[in-house]
Amino acid sequence: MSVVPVSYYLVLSAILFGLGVVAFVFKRNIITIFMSIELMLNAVNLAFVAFARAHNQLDGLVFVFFVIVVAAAEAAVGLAIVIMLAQHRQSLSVERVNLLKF
Amino acid sequence: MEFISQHPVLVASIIKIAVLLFIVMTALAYLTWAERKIIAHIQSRWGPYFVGAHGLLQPLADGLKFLFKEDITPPVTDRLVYTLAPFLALSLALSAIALIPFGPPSVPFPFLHGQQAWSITDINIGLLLVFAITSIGVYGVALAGWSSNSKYPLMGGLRSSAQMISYEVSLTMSVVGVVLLAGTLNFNEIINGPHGQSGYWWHFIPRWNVVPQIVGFLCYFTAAIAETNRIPFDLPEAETELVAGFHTEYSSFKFAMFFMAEYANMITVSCLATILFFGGWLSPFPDRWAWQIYLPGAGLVLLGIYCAYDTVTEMRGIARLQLAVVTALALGGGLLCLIPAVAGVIQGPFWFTTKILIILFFYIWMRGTLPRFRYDQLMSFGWKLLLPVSLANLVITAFVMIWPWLRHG
Amino acid sequence: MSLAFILFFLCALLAVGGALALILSREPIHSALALILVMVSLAVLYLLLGAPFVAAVQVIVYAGAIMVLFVFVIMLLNMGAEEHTDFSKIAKFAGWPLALVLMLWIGYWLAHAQAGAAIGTGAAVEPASTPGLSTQLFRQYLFPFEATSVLILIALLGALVLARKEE
Amino acid sequence: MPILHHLWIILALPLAGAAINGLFGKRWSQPVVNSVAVGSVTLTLLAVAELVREFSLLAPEQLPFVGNYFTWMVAGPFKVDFALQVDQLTVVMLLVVSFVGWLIHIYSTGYMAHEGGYYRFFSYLNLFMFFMLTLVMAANLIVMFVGWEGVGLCSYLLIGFWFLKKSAADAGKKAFITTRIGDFGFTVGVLLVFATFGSIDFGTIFKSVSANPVSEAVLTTICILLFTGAIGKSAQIPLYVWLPDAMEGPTPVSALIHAATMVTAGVYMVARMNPLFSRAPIAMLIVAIVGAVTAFYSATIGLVQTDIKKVLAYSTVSQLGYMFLACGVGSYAAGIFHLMTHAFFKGLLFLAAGSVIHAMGGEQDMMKMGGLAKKIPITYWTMLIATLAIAGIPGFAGFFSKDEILEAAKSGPNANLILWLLGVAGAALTSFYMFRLVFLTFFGKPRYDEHHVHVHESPKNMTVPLMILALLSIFGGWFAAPKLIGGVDYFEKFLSPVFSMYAPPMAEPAVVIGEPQASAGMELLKALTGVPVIVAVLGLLVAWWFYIKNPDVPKRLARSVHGLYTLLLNKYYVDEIYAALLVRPLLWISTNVLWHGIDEGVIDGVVNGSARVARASGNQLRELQSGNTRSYASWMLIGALGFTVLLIALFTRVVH
Repeated sequence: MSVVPVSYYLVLSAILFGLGVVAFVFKRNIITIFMSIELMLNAVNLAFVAFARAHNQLDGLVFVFFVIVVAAAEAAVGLAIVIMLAQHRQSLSVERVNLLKF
Repeated sequence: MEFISQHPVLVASIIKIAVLLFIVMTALAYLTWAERKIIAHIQSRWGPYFVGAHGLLQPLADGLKFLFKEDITPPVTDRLVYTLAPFLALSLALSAIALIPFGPPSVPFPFLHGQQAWSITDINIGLLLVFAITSIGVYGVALAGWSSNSKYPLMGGLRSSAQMISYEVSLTMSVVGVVLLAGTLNFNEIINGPHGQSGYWWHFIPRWNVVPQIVGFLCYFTAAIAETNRIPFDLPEAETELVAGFHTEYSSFKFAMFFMAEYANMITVSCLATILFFGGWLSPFPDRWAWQIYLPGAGLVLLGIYCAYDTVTEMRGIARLQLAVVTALALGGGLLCLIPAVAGVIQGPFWFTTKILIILFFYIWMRGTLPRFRYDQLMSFGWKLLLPVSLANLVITAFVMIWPWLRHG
Repeated sequence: MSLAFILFFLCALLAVGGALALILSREPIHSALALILVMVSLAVLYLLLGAPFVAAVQVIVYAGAIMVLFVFVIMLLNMGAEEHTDFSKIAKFAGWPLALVLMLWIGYWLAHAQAGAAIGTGAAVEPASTPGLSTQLFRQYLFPFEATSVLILIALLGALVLARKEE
Repeated sequence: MPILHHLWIILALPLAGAAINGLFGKRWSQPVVNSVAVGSVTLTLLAVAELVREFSLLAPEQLPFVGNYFTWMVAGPFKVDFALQVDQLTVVMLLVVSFVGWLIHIYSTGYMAHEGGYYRFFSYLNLFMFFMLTLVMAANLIVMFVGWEGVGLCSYLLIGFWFLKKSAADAGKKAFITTRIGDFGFTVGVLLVFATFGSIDFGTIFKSVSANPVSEAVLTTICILLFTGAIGKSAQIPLYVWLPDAMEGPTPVSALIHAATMVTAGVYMVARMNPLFSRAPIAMLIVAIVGAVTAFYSATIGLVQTDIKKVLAYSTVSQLGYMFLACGVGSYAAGIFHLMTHAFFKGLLFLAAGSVIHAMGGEQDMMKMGGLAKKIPITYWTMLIATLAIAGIPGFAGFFSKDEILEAAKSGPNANLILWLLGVAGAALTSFYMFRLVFLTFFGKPRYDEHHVHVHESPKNMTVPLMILALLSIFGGWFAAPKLIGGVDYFEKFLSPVFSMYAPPMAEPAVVIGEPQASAGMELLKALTGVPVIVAVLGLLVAWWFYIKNPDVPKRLARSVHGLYTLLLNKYYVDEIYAALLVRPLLWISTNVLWHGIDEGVIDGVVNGSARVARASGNQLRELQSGNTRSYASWMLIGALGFTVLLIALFTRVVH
């Protein structure tokens, strides 16, 4: 059975990444924004795996692990921050969190 | 026809899935029956009795009842998620079972060469995949709790998701010890591989992983109970505090799905326990005891004889007829299994099922015996006792394994 | 049209659909579900790419742990649907086109780079062996591995400090 | 444990003492501080003794014994090892430094007993020991330079020990800066050495210089530069001005650093670099001239000083001049010999002076003393011995060494009668002003108010060192005694390997003078041999005549030659000249140009300007800070886009 060319995967990962960016720009809910970051990371992972397959090397896969770990750390801290935020101002909209301005 | 010959994997898998699904569903149904019976006897009651002989038709009745009840969906719920949740729960619970090998891979699939009879797939990271699936299982509960949009379910959902995440960690950790011993993630190899569990110590103690990994097993079993939200860790549906926990709002068949999912999970973890710690489909007896291949048949025949006796002495009317059918089935099956060829094929699944049944019995026994934890106790137990112990077990195992290498290079 | 292609396109469709759903749904939990969908389909794609271990890890860690955390937090806060404010003009007007440009750009170039380095049509996809992977991870990448472990530890502490109640 | 293979211990001990006292001494009582400081130095002394024992067992071909500990720095070909070496010269210096240092430590425990910052003082003192020992044991110029600068630092710290007193602080600064001038020359010299020989390691340098001759011009330059350093460190003309002021420091410091050890570092260095100097006759001549002139010149200043320590200071300068004279005329051994004896008697003189000051309750002006002989006999006798020694009265240490120097100047390898004359004159003056000091201090009527000042003999821990040093001032020179009766000079013999190993091949006398004149010259010279002794005695007598017999002569004399008197009294106005020529212009430049011009104008201007720019731009840019995360996200997106474009642009160039 024939194999899907790697470029397909790469294009897919690009599309996902772009969608992640879109989400990152357009979502107002902090948690969703986090999710969009995760989406981007996933897209990158896909690219990693695809390249690993393409070059028949395992390094790509190893990097996927690292990305996942980083994502986990980011999620842990980020969500803790989100909780603090929600406790202090009863909203999750990033546009309502704009103290940090001129 | 030629499509079949083209895609043997596909066809064989589909057939096996269908069969397995049927069997598991039935098993689930009768597991509920067994539970009610056993609990009843523990509490010196009769349990289900009137629907069919010994209440044997009770599960069927329940199923029908669930089907025909009105399916209430509270207006304030999040429709999509509300409907999605039970499907998620059940489908995941069932699909985990699909990875379990019920018998030795050596047994071929009839008239489709190159296919195994007793396992749907034989992938080399089966264990990991099972964990993957069970880890998603949380969503069923959590989403159900959230989407019901009412406080008890939310509480239950929160609790159970927290509990599941917490105990999943120690569940995985407790198993890693076995993986270290086996050096693989493939079920069949864990059972029967080069570092598998075949063979005996002193020619009579089977080389099961329980012996070296007893701590791991205890951790695993405890975590598994918590993972399946069973007593004594069944806080998500603690009636006294949360009505029925995450599935308070559910009714009719959606509720049934949760119910089945829970039992399916029980079966899954029991299967895992069997494979990882009790030598899976291996027989506990030394191979030199040739007669052991007749045990399944003999067992069934004995069951049949008992049923026959019961039929003539106890039963009246329709029930006698039903039990007679059971008797006929048991005797017939038993005699069939006494044919050596069949017996040889049937060995693996027989032992596997037996072990699973024993473990399940323990489950139910516990439910009949133990009280329920308090929530904070649960959490602190999981994080402060179970996890460290399983980690320690893991570390010790690792050290023991590399000890020779440490000693001389 | 072989099974592999069917599977690929199916999963790709699911992934993209999930991503879109993530963007379009206003209910955070729906977004979360959509993201889970994306992740699972990506996991299948990993299997297809002959990286079963990564697939499993993807499901276990991402879908099974991180996203559970998200769902958990969403449930915990239960803040309801997000409100549609448009304070940021630039995001409103410049966002879509830029994102699209970026998407196309990267996609084009990744594919192009593939064309440049002619690879990716190796015959049978033999799965990457788990032992090989672990050897790579614990030999060649030992230090990064340790570094990440420290990172995760620090993140853990940070989360604890942040989320604990002021007494 | 063969200490020969652990030379670093000798350095580690005083350093440890310094560290301990410096870090913890503040809270400790004086006895503890004493035990640490004196203990460490005592151990050092013992270590040195052991070292000498082992050294005596070494075979000649093993010398100099080099211990290489670690590579300190490497920059291309420039490689510096932390290496220490031991040869005869080092041994002598080690003995002198450690022994005199030890005595002075003990002395200080008495002298400083009533001072504040006790622990600080001893920490500095130990530190000084460390650096001095580093200096003398160094096996290459850089390590030597470390010791060199280190002792400079300690001298600065100790001169300014009473840093609350402005004069002390200024004196410290003066010493530091003045020596810096010399050190600059020294540094350049070191660099030139490296440029020339490709190494700063003594052994390598000497071998290569003796193996393949270098152009004399280069050698001369090197030597002169190095000698500049010596001038600064050993207070020779024209950089001697710091030493008299350095007397602001506590007297033990003056004794140890500014008489016995540090100031002799220059002499040691010249002697150490003898293979280079010996090949640079012009440099040698300069050294000799500077030495001789300094010897005479500062002796003249010493004539009229009334501050007891100032007198000693100028005599120190002059004695150092003698040592350089010795080196200059190629008799390094004599120089080192005088260095050693000088360390004894000058150290003793200072300590005794300290004891006098102590007795007088801090009074330093000799005009306010007198008649102390009875009251403080030990101090008196020891000081008298030291004076006899420095005056070169036969039988005392100073006699032998100074005599050798003058002998060498008169009839050495490159003798020079003018220098010899200067030396002799200096000797006469020396004996005069030293006895003047003694007479003014210990004889005649008390010129101080008996009711306020109750003179008292110093405690044991001060007098015992005095006595020990007194003995050394007598017998310390007797190594050379046999020479007088045609025997060998053991000291010279001991040191000879150092100075002969790489010595240039002896050129036969440049001009062979006709026999008769030669013989006549020889006769004359022989006749002149006794002259130093005579003039010394003369000086003694004149002093006696002036200050005992009829004390009003000096005043009349001063009045009659008033101009000269004031000139001498004001030290030839050298300080004022320096101030006018160097200090004020420098001050003006640094104030108006560097400070107001460059610092305030340029640098502050740049800083403030950048700050202003930042603020202005910030005022404009902060509009971007909408505080809206999505806007930031969009900006990030734009940036990312830009970067991808950039990256891919580069990347494709790589691929295709």
